[in-house]
Amino acid sequence: MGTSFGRGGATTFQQDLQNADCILIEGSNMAECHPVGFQWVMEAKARGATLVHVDPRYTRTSALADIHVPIRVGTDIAFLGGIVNYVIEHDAYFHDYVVAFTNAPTIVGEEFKDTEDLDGVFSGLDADQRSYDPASWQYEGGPVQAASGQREQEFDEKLREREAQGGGEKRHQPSVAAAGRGESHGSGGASVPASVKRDETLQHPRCVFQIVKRHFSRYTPELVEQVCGIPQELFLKVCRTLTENSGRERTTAMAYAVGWTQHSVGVQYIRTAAILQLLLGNMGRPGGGILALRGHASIQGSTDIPTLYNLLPGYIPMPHAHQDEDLDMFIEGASTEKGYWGGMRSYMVSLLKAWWGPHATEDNDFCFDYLPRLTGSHSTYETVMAQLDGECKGYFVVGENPAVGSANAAMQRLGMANLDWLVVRDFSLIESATWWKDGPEIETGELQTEDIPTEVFFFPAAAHTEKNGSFTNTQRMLQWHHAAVEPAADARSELWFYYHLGRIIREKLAGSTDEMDRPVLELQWDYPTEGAVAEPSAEAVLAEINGWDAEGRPLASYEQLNEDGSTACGCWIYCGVYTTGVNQAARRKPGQEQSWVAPEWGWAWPANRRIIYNRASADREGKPWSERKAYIWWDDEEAKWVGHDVPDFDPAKSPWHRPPAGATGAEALAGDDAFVMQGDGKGWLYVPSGLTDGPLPAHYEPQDSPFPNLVYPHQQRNPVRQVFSRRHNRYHPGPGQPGSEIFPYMLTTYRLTEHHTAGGMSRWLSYLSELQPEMFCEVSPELAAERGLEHNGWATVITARGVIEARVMVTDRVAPLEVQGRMLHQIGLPYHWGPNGYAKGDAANELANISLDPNSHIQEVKAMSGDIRPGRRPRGAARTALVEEYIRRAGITPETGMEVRGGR
Amino acid sequence: MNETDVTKDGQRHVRPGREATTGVHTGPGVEHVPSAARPARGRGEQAMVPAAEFGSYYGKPIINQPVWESPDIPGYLFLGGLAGSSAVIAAGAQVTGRRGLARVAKVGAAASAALSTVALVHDLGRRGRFLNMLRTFKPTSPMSVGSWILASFGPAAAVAAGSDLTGVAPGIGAAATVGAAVLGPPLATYTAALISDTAVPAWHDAHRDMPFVFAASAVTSAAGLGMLGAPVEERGPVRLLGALGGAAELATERLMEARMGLAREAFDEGRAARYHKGAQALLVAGTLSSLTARRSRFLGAVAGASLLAGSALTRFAIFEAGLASAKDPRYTVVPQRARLEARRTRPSEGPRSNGDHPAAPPTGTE
Amino acid sequence: MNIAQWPVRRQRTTGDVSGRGVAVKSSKTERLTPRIADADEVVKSVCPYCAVGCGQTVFVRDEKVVQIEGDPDSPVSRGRLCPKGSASLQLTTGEARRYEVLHRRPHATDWEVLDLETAMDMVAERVIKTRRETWQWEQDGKRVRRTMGIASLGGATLDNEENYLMKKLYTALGAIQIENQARI
Amino acid sequence: MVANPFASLLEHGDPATAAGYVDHPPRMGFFTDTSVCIGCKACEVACKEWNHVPEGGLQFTGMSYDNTVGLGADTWRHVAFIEQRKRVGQQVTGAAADGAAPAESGIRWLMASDVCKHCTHAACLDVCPTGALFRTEFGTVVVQEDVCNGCGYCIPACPYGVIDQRHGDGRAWKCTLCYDRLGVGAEPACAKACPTDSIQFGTLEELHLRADRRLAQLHGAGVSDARLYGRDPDDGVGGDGAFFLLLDEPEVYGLPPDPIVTTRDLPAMWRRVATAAALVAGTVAVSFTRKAP
Repeated sequence: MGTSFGRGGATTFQQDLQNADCILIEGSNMAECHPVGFQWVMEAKARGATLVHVDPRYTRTSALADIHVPIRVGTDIAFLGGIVNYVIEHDAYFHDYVVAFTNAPTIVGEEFKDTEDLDGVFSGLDADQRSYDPASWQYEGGPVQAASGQREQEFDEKLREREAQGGGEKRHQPSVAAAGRGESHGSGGASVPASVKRDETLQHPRCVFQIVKRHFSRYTPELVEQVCGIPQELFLKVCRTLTENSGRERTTAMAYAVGWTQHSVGVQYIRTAAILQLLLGNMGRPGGGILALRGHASIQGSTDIPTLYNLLPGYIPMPHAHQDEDLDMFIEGASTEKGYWGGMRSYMVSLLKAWWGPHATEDNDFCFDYLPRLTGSHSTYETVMAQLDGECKGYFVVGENPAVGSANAAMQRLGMANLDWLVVRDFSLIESATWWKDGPEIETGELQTEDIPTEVFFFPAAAHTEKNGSFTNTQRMLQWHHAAVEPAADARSELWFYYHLGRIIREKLAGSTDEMDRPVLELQWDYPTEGAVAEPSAEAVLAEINGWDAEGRPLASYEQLNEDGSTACGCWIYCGVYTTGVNQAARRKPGQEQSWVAPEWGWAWPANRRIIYNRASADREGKPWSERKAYIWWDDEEAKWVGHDVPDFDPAKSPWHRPPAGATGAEALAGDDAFVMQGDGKGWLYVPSGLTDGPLPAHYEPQDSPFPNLVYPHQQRNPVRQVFSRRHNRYHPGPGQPGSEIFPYMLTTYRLTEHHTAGGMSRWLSYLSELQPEMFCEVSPELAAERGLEHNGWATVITARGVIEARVMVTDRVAPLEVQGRMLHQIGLPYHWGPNGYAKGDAANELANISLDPNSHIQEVKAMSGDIRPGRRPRGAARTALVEEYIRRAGITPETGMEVRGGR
Repeated sequence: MNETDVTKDGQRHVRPGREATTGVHTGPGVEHVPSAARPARGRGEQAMVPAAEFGSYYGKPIINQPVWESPDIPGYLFLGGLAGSSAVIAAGAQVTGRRGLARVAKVGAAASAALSTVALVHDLGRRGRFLNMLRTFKPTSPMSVGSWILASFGPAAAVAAGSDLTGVAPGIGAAATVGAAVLGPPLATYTAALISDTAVPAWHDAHRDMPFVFAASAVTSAAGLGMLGAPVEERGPVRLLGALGGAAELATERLMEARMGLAREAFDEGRAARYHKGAQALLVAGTLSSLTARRSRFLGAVAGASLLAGSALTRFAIFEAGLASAKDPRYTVVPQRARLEARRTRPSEGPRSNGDHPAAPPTGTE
Repeated sequence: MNIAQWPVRRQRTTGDVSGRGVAVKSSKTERLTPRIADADEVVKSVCPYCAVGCGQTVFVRDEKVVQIEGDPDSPVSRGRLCPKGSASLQLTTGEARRYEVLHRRPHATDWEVLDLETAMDMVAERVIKTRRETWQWEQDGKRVRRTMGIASLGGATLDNEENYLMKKLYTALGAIQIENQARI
Repeated sequence: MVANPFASLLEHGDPATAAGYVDHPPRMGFFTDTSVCIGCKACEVACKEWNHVPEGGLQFTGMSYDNTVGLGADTWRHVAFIEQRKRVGQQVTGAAADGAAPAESGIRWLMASDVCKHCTHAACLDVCPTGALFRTEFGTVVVQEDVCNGCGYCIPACPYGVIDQRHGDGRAWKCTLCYDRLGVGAEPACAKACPTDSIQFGTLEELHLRADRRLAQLHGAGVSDARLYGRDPDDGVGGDGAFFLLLDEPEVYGLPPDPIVTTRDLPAMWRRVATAAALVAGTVAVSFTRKAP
């Protein structure tokens, strides 16, 4: 979403779903995973909206849908691409909107070669490095500029060569390596030339529109049927429903969740939806947009203020060793000429001031050098590899349960078994805390407790009722929760733990003159504490996040941030949450006393906007596209933008405004540049920079798939996906390869309403456990007949990574699909269970491989092949032996599934 | 299309979500796949999440299982009948000067009343709160009415027996004997209302005949006790009563079965069937032998024991049939569905119009 | 027992002849007060499970949380909660929660209970030691100023303020392998 | 002079008035519209949290997503899940087991939250010998845990299988319609939690109007399966205080199709009990006046 629109967050808010004429839920099981949010879907349905649910299984969401489309797991790009093709072929796109607000008219450089030209890959592929060089994807005209975020290159040969040849080019022709750019665009577009060539007739053969049209032309209904297993008639019905409910008078909203992200091409799933929503003219408008449904109370917050390796607060990229030797170089690479990323220096300097206070001065680059640098991807899965390799020795696990909840759970545990020390903070003794005494590896004999050197600390955590703080929900809204009681005994908040850990470390290091300790000793770490347990004040932390000026007055908006060090701000996109010294996140004006937008409940970033890009709700002249879809409009008399929400636009900039030559940053935005974070002010159908795996989405098969890629017969998988072939993480043979028949079925993992993720907050509760007491798998009657599975009996599910057992639920809700002329059976696996807790069961993640989306480093657990057989799994060493037998039978080697190019 | 407009002035035409239509799959034309169309799958053995079969939710019972336990409650039904009828016999024997029979009947009445109270209290979930039975007087609750009867009868029977055995206060003893005799018949028969006044098909659907079965059974048992314990020369009335009671019990029970509809099949299941067969055999034997046991002490005792056991087994059979009929939703659903269908064809007759509604036709299984 | 309160008697003195209403109400029933009515404090909160962000109202009595239910004022949730949100009381006050610090020594077969202060000190020592041992000023000739020896996982269930302190401290310590559920 | 205690067994009208309340609040109830239920079970959990109902045991039943099976002492709200094959002429992806051409069949998944019906004529309340069960001023039916002695009579009396005895406790338990909350004007926990307003709480009168409107609306939309259950004050229990909109026959959801309050037949039973008692007395008397055969 960041790359398409400029910010990596849901573009709308849940309540606004009530205004949609049609809602497409795909890659999400909203009724089950977000039941209370689903009330807004029901509101829309009550008023006549059509609900379409695309899902491999018939779920509780499907039960309420008007159209349920069963789809083969891992083929959503083909499905959505088919709709894109339909929309263009039938001239069903919203022409005026597309011309005004998207980059459809923009001309792309001649060097770009599409998958159509290169047999399934884009230009710039470096097969040896498993990466693309995006230089050839750029717009025509102007120097080609590095995408912001592409600063995590490996020290690869190519680059060294280039440097040897006179390295001045390095920032302009970067090699691309594994990086987390998807997120670094969380709130900001990538940079492009300030002025671009456009053809508003959309006829130029190299304009984005024509490229998109050509790219998706092969995604025909026939192909969709073959690839996705969706009958043409049903597919066309969905196409008609969406197009009839989009355009000037109507809007369609889309909702997705991890059903889209957890794939080796996950970011491109969302890209396809973004393209579709831009073509249909649904962005920035009431009843439209794309709603990312997130599964944790503050998962949006934890990317905004990231506990992520590649980001600093507010989507500022972490500096990279190679590029960012000083602040100037960093800013040069990370900011854009046009749009709000032009203010990067003031955001960064203010952050450094918040962290190192008076120590951060103009003279020392505001302590920029105190920041550690990246040298590649350091995502959680690379960390596991580093643990296994003995590089990473200490590990904090806070409120998470990787021994159950992360892909390839065995690798997670083996990594932890190789640590010096491990700290686990949780409510109860989750699997990640006790694997050393009762984990599956102890049972199989692979590990012996006495042999495990890891020192383990378990700290009891405080609950949300025992601490003050804010969560950022799925619609970017911060809501404050107040402490009701103090935590009992040794239970403490993370705020307490980290504050006091930092305090103790600083005390221990006090007096050190070692340069490595300076960032710690000079860190601003003097939060007031309160109460008997000396809990740091969360509101003081929020005030720092919001920021203050030189006099210590709270800031109101990130537009007040300065480059000269006179302002401090811990997270620029959250600037304004503590304006006037009032905790805006704690605002609770009752919803019934406000419009449906409820602007006075909590606080949403950026600047309390609830629908972002809302400038696009009005036409070029600033009038609502339709009387029934009015949201923000230009008021001639008042000479400003007005409406139901905070305009996501300079409120005084008229629709006809044209920037003066040489303007930069926000000043360079024209009156119709609705996507204010983007380097060209437009929504991106085509992404010239910012993505690692291509400027357009292309269907590739999942890492483990029994089917050949019919869309690109000579390119089976995403060529730049991240793969790690190691012991315990072997991949399955591709279609047609010997041994692929050993894993004939597709597995997909998911959640149930009754549990929460890896179960740490649900499996220990009797009230939730009794509702779904055991691990089960869902199979069709046909598969049950084929494999002799008995309803209510036991089944054993096997991949090259592991084997689990589950109770069998034989149900029509999992329908076999006809794919490429054969019947495909899909097996549903909820992933909540583990061996501890009150409700126990095997963890589905024992089966998952680690293969990642190259942009987001998210694992592919929504689609993988596997086998199933009746009965319980073997115990003890026989469990490992069974997996080994499958590996042998399938002829799996370390090279299996590692191909970059090629079909099958 | 969404009927809500977002105008410059705000939202227009807002409608609450509870008015949402359901999924498209809720229109007409549900195909109830008969289980035969699926791979072999008998009751209790499900090959998949079963397609909802007509008439039940996964074969689960509609009503909850009675928590009353055997032998407490069937024992109570039996002992109450025995006590009540014995008290009447005691009075008859006293009046007609049959002192031996009177003593046996009095002691029997008092002992069974005491035992039945023990059984009743034992079955309580909170035994310490048995006195709460006298917290109210509720004619709508046969158990409340019964509690009051038992609470009056028990002391009367005890005083009668005590006086008889000790010879103390013969006047009070006589009065107590009369009192117990007055309370005896209701004690013997109210238990029919007790179990019929439930939603258990085999009990409720027999409510018209159950009091007579219980009455007969009570007489049978008391007569049986009399025959077992009284001197040979005083046995005349109880022999007659035994024969009458036994025959009546057989007859009324047969009549009850014939009129109770589908629930009768519950008498053919499991324990109920065994008890039922045993009861009938013992009652036939007891009836016949009491007719012939004019002099033989042994034959009289056999007759008496047979009648006692037969009467007890009748109660146990009825009790078990009730449990069986509660367990299978068929007994609840099929007659009710038939009743609905009947009403649909005769719409003028509401369900409340017939106090003694005709039993549903024995439609058998679907 | 007051005979006037005997329901049999009240069946005659009240209108409830059949003993199915007024007459049989116990004094305890008469005094019934819901614990939401006599709470000492009512605190506004947010559900800790998924990211819908449902409003919660927390009722406190005698410094204990006695009830958690939906906040009807919330424009997002309108007072409603899913089963998980509805189980928040059991989550926060249930028996499954642990309240003591546990420590497993290297190669040990079981936990030992540790006091919080000692444990904090031990963790701080481990951080300092590992940081020193694994410190990198440079990699391949480029300044990195970091440690690859310390990693962290978690954050999506935590508060923004907590994530902020984590990121700030870790970054100052030079740890970069800081991740959360957003990727999982 | 004592009024006829049976009068209220059959009569129409307000049950609270019949139970001796004067100036009482209007009758309150639930309307559970199963057509908007998403089967989330928030009602089950919210009920347990509020009422401190114990867990009912861990049991994987295979009954779709229903693992609590039915109403009982430890389950006062119960969500039923019914999977049905259904012709919809739209999904053509399902395939027959024998590999024949894909069948034109789809499925539908019914979900419905069941609860105590708070009958107008409540058998449990009628038969309770201790007065533990009583009619509240809101017209609901509630067990008083300080009175119940666990006689178990209410359990087989209930035609819906709602009330049950709790193991290890001995007393009978069921939905109270959150009697305590009603006292302070709060709505019951389940209705408050329900994300989609499938469970609606209010005065019975208003709920009836709402339900009738809803039924007409669904019928108008072609959902001909929709029907109200427990809405009719002329049915065998005098109408329910908690009634439902269903999309199939009641028995499919585990509900009796035509429940009748058992005490409706109690006057007839008493008459026959009396007759039978007289027969006992008479027969014994006769036997003492005649010579034995």
